[in-house]
Amino acid sequence: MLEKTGVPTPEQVDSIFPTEERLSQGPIAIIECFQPIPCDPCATSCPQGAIAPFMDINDLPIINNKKCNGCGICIMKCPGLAIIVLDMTYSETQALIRLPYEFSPLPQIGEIVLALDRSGAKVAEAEVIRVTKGKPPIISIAVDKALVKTLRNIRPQPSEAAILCRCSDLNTDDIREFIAQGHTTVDAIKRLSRLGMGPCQGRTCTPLIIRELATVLSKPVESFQPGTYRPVVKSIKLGELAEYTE
Amino acid sequence: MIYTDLLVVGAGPAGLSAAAAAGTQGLDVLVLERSHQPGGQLVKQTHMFFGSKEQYAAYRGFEIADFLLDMIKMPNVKLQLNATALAAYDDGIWTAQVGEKYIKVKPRAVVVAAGANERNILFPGNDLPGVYGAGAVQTLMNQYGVRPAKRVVMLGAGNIGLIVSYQLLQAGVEVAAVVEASPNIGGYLVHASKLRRMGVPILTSHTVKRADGNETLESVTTWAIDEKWQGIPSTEVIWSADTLCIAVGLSPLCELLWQAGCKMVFVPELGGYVPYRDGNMATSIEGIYAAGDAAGVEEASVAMVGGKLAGLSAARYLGVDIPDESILDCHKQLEALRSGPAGAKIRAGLGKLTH
Amino acid sequence: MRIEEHPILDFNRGKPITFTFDGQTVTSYENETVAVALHSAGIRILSRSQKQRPRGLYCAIGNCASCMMVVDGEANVKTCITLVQEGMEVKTQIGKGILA
Amino acid sequence: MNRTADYVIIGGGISGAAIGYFLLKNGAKNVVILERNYLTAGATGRCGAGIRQQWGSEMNCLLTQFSCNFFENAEEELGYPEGIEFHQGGYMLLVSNEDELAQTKKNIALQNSLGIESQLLDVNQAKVLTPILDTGNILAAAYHSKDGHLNPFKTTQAFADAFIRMGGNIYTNTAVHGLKTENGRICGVDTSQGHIATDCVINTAGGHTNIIAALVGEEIPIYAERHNILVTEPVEPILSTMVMSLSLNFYCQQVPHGSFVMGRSCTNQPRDLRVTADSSFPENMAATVVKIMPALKNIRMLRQWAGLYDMSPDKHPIYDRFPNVEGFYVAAGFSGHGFMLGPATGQIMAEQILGLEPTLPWNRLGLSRFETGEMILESSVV
Repeated sequence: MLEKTGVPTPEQVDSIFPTEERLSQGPIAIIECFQPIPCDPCATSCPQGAIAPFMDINDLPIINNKKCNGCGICIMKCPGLAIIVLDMTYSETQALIRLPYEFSPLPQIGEIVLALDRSGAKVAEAEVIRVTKGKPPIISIAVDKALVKTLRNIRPQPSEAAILCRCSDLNTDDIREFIAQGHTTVDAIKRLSRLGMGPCQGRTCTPLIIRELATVLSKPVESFQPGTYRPVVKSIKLGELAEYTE
Repeated sequence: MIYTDLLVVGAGPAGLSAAAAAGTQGLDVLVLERSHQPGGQLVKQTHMFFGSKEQYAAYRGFEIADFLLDMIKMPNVKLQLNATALAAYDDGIWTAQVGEKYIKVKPRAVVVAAGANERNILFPGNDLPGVYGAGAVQTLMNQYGVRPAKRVVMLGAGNIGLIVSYQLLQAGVEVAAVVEASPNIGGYLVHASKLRRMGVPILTSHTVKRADGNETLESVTTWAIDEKWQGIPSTEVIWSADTLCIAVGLSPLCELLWQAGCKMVFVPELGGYVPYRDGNMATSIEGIYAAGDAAGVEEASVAMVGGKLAGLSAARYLGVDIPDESILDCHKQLEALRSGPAGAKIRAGLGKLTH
Repeated sequence: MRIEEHPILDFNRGKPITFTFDGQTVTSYENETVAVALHSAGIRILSRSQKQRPRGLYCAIGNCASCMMVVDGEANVKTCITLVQEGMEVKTQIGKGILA
Repeated sequence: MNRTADYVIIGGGISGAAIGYFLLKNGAKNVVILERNYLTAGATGRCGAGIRQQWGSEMNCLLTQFSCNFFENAEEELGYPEGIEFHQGGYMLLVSNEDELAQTKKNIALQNSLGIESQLLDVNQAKVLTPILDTGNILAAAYHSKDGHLNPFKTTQAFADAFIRMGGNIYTNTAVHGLKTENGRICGVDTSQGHIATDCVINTAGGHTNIIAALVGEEIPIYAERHNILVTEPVEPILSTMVMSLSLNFYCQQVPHGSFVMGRSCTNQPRDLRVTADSSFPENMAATVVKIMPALKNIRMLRQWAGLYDMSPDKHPIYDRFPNVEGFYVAAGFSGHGFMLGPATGQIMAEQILGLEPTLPWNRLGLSRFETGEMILESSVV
């Protein structure tokens, strides 16, 4: 139960879900706010007056299904990120869910993300249809109609990129982009990406970048020179250098 | 400015052997070792060495380190610990950090025996805490007595991968599997058999597809690869493990040789870019010698003989009369150590060095 | 997670040393490196990269710069080659670190 | 590779890229840039990449003013959304003796008369803008808030990308082995990738300018001087201004990525085109900068390297045509500030080559000044 786990029960979700009939008429906000707390931005921000004015600031919101047009203003105003907008009329088989998402990087339109349930478990994959950059950003995903009661969050697909340069946090995607732009030597990539310029002095990344260049460009490994090995091989404090005497 | 006859960079098997050889000839030798403990990788080796008497066969690495340290105990050889060589300049000056002090050395000759660096490979999750180089795991358990993991997947069935897997078992760590991309086990087969007898599977033609975990490593996905080294879908196996040990080889640490302007050659069999050198370990720059893994990744026994040869060559370069027999004896030992089918790869690599 | 019994090796640990990691007390021994001591206490995340990825040990011999932490207020200390000292304050490094 | 070109630029640094861009922008066609290594491999990729409009000569003020205005809008003009990291955090020239103070006051008056709003700060004001400064070493500081530094790699790439987008061609790993002339006129370039027929060549090869010039028996009065530089590990920002001192002999900045980049002039540097690192530079540089900004004693040096200043007799650039070879131009002699002059160099050479109305007084920057003695004095170079 919610009090123990933070996850609302199916009954609780049912209790706030609009009727089939209302869902068939177009987008509508769904508010998963089950605990009276002193908070009212949803009611005060609704341009349609679809959320009944609170008598007490601890009131739970009640949506007037006729007035709500699913504009989504309340999604952005809810401090608890408790509101989504559901549009069952999106297509024959799919519904559109608009939900707040406060993590970087934001997904891109067309990206396939993992669709999660209220406990964060992966249930399905979903396509990102719209990304509205606001505070919070709002992501619209298209999902199977049968899952609309289950899905409540998204997460990016686990990365397929491998880290090439630990110091400057560059992965294979970053490097392949530089290669695609025509930078095809270790030195050329180094100067634009900072690969090899960090505190490891290029020790970790140099063999990796050479192999990556060889793989991507289908050339022998030995055709790539490492970047220039410059003094010093281990970093040293300026204070220690400054104290040097002959 | 410190003036010395011979500067030796690194107090591993090669560096110590070079220092002992040159020191015995009466030269002033300064050995710089970046660690607080001398011996290089020897101190982490708990297994008995192969080779023959001259290379301390049947002794364990950490014992050999002590023998070598005894051999440099002479007034004209100075071993400086916590001392990292920083740079080689074209005016013949070498700089180093000793503790928190910056020093400059003007040596008449140099032996670079800086060792090697562990390679990483590219797969998603390769930077997760719990993905360690095999050497790091050895450092933790054999040098410091810290159990590095509960359950390990080992990537690489060369000698390092096999030996470290066995050492992990000795330290009470479960080894889930040893995974090797090549079709055959690369290391000595006696090491492989030791592992198999303990029930550890060795999967050749397999590699790591990805590593996963929330914050630290929790699982490793391996898969089979085809003859073009491409992963074969639907052969994935997910291993629950808190550590993935990477033993895919070493890269010679030859930054100082690059800086010094030595001619470098790409020789995959020796670990990548290595200094060009003649049969007596002389690089293309006069007075600069290379030995041990920095000159090309080989076994510790070769490092000791190569180090001795570099030390003798440097002494000869500095005007000491070194009999030909001493040099020839080193050549003979090296030849023996690299002979046989197991040395074929190294011999092929060395062949590329000469032209 | 220290090895107490080993078939080949004897570990002669030095005198005990205590230091703190993000405020938590860690017991270690003389001549151990900070990264080793943390590992023996089950601490594997040493820093956050510039893009906030968790980072731990990789090479343990000062080559890879994966273990940089804030030690006694000083950022970018390679903890795999820094010996523990009594009362040392070790902190997780986040990103590039701040010049003290 | 092009077999013919209307214009061939030798040198893939900021100057070459900017000249290429401004030529195309002003209507030229079929322009080629040749670089023997990769873009920025020479002085551009080795420089401190600071920009200041605080100079002691009107000429340098005007040239850098043009460049600074260009850099402010460069990302848009060149279409480089990745950004050139133009950090206008201000540039502070420390004053540490009375002579320097007097010269600085004169310079500021000159700069102000040209619309450059530099000012003289007392030590307290300097400390506010540069909190890590130990003001015990200084009397005052000249300061201009619009000056700062850029990323030399990205800035050059921005020019190069725009140049390519406009139809230009860049050949890297392409060395020039020979220049062909016919009746005293340039007619082609021999490269490691083949011959290009052309009747206009622009030599902007930095320290190697005279090597290229010598291919047709020309020489201009510049020499290459090695200068050293070091970079530290990155840390969170603590230094917004770029700090420099002529008398204390250094410059230092923190780039947006967090690393400190610093340099100073060393005596007895080779003039033989070597760009190897100097063994005495680290301690001399560190001692200088730690004295002035003591907080930097705890930051670690990561790397040092060297690059070439192409020094001219009056420390001003040379923009001209070689006297004895028709169609052979030179942009060189930048004396350590070729990067910041880049946009001005591009504009001037385009005007000169295409016969456009001068927007900058480049007629005074020709080779003849060294014969007539009409050199321009500049005191402010580290």
